[in-house]
Amino acid sequence: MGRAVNVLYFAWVRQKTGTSGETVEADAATVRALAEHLRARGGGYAEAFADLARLRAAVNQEHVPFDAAIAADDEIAFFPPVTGG
Amino acid sequence: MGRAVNVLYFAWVRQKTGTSGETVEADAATVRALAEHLRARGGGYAEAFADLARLRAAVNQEHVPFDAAIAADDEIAFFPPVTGG
Amino acid sequence: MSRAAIRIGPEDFDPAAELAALGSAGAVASFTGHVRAEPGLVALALEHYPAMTAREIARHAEEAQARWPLLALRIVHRVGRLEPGARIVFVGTASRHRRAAFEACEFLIDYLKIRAPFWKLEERGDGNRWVEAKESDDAAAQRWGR
Amino acid sequence: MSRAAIRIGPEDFDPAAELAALGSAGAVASFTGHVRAEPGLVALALEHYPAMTAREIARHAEEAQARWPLLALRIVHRVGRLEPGARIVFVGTASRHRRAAFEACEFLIDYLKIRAPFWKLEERGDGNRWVEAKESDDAAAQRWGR
Repeated sequence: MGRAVNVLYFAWVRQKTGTSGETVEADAATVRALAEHLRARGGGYAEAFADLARLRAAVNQEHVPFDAAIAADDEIAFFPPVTGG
Repeated sequence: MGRAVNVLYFAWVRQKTGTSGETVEADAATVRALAEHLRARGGGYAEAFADLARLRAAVNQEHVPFDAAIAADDEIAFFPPVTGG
Repeated sequence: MSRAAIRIGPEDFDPAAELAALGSAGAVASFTGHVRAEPGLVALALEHYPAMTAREIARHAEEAQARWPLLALRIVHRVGRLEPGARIVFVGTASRHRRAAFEACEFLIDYLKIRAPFWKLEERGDGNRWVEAKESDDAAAQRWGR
Repeated sequence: MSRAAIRIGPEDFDPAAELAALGSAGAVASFTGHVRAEPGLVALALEHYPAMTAREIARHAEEAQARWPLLALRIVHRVGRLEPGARIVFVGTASRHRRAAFEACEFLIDYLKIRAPFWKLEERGDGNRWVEAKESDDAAAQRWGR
């Protein structure tokens, strides 16, 4: 069984996935594993997650490295480096 | 013959001399000599100029040391150290 | 703890009202940012991560209040589509001492302009382009020892 | 050379109008100072040396314009009798870059608060007293390498 997490996308990541957020069921223990799961969907997801070096992630609104662990019901966000206001 | 200079007083120096400004004829080649001339008048002037270390001076709106030379028609100001606005 | 007011949203703001709300206790420093006019720039669209901006900005406001003796602080940041010249951000700080007011104001605007989870899409005559993060900003952020 | 506006006099001012006059080209930093409330203080009477303040403030405004890429700057300083809470000084600077705006603003307010030829008479319940110059101010002034 996978775990259900809430995934958010911002900026060009959102444009490529075509959605600002969704609930994802995946057997992923880390942010990286979740990103790879999403990339494997192909299409815009493959483009969005093609190069993780271009992405940043947050778990429950805190910046984290891609090796960070994730748990059910976490809010996981993927976005380009922030550019500030 | 003395030279006529325009003398201005500010803050407590003005209060002690009792005037904000006056034309002074004095045989004074420096700011210090002028201050000593004024002190010699006695009364409030003696009080105002009792301790030159407590005073600052400007000639033609520029801060100067007491050894600065003065010339006829100069504007010479005596005041306590500025406290800013 | 001093008074802090934080607003993030598409609405414009009135710098005069913000300044007035900072009181008259001594020193009030403020920063108002506008969208800079640049050749070909039609508008800037600001996107943010609302839950994260709310949390991070509140945390930085608390840090500013801990580091400097502030009497009040106000932060306003707009999001959405903004044309050149439009107000985009306001940071105001009040203290009894001017250095504290200035430093806290700069600390907060540096955070907002560099590290806050905002993304900017430039709308240009020849298409749209996401603004990329700048190296030079890191130096400014490091000033605050983070 | 950028636009500079300087006013020294007893009249109150409107920070909103001052801010607005600084334009919307990017970064606007401002400082508004008020007479601080202190126990027993009834009012502050500010005296100045008008010819010298005019000359020195203009010179410092020019220096700020030479040191930082400013688009506009505004200085207002009141003199005369002011009660606690009253506005006493405004410095506003506009630049395309926030650091320049902040530094120029701090440079000018440091000059005004420390070196400008103003003298303050404190009116207290038990009499009047001239404020003495402070040592600590010298350190702030030295920051600007003068």
